Amino acid sequence: MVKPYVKTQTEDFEIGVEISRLQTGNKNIGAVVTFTGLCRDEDGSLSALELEHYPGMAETEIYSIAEQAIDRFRLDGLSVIHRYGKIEPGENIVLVIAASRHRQAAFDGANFLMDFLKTQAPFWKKEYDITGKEGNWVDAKDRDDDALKKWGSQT
Amino acid sequence: MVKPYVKTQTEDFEIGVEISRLQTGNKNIGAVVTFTGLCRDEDGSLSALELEHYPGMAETEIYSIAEQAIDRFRLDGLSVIHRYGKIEPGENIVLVIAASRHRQAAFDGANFLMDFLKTQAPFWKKEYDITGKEGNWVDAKDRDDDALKKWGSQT
Amino acid sequence: MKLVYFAWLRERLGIQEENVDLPSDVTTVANLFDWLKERDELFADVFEHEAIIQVAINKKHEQNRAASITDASEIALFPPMTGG
Amino acid sequence: MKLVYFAWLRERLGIQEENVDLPSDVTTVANLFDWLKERDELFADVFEHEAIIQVAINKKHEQNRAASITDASEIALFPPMTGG
Repeated sequence: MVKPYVKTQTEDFEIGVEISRLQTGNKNIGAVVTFTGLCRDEDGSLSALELEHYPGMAETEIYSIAEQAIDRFRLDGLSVIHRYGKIEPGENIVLVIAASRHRQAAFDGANFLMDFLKTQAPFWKKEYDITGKEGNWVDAKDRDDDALKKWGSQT
Repeated sequence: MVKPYVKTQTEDFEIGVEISRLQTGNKNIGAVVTFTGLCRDEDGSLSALELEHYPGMAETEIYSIAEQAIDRFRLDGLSVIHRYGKIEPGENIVLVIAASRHRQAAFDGANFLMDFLKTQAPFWKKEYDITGKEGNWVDAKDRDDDALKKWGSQT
Repeated sequence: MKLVYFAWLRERLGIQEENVDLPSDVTTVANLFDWLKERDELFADVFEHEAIIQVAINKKHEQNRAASITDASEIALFPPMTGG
Repeated sequence: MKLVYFAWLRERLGIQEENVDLPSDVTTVANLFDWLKERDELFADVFEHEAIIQVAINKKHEQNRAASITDASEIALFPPMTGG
């Protein structure tokens, strides 16, 4: 079974480079799905998010979710890059890439991973408003818990 | 409502460039999902696919499916690039990018578009085997018709 | 009227496109299939399993075999599409 | 044993991490919460709604409040995670 590629970092990522890394040496991949999560400006009210994470636990938890996704959807490749630190509107926060022979597995693998990252990856987001003032910590959303239900009771 | 970006072309595309095109000027996009369909080597038995298309109809049909996806999933951006001509294993065939505030809409938009492209976009694929000899036209798959059912009776 | 063929229809007929004058009683897609099958043995053969053959009228997919073709300037005939 | 705090717990306590000697009868996650709340007014306040506070033992998420902490070298306390 293929191994996931997992990184947490402050720098941005390049999707093209990351797709190439995943594809190299496998000409039997028929479908690649990427998910990029970005910082929104909340209609102009937000100047930045500060992402705090728990080093060590973050990588381990993501790796474990990624292994489950590979196994469950028979993926031929899976990469996850999660940034931390200060991130401005329009900038990337997270990248998930799922590769498979067939399209539905690639879609499901990336979707599954994102749903679990939302509630299982130890990251927290603090908002800075448009004046640059520190604001609230972003609350966990009930709909993120609900989103997990579509994957059954696993994990 | 945002307009889709649709192209048919022989050249390859660059995903990073295409994502930038979609994002420019909108800092309230929170999720970008890309789907890339690639030519598989079918475990080493295939040397190329030749994609034939119906110029004019191809662009119009894709545009119409894309408009439906934007409307149905409230997307903030949608791009579709479909290549034609001879394509070798490992090369890209099609790219779909869906952008939205929230992740599920972006996933659903890209997924919907791919399901409809499979059976509604006038492209046909001829296989060339590993010796370079012309082979069969790829048959439509029942599972592609089935995939449409998850979107209801629309279209 | 212009008829256009794709994929294995194009290959088996040996024609990419052609201009035809249809008799005045050929007014629907179903009529067109009947007329095509009566042209010669090759056409009869290629259109034998007409149910799977798809039709576009003026570059728009038409699945109703009773649809009128009297306003058509271009009709395309092709196997099930396999895009994506 | 090392205790680590994240996000608003870290901010409100004014502590990122600390080393503590737990009494020998503090053997479960539930015991730990009781002990934390009795330390002082600030801790009592921050851990008042303990049900929403999440726990990781040796960097592994632990949702069972009856779980043993006797083999733990590092326990993290944090609000619900908001990754992705």
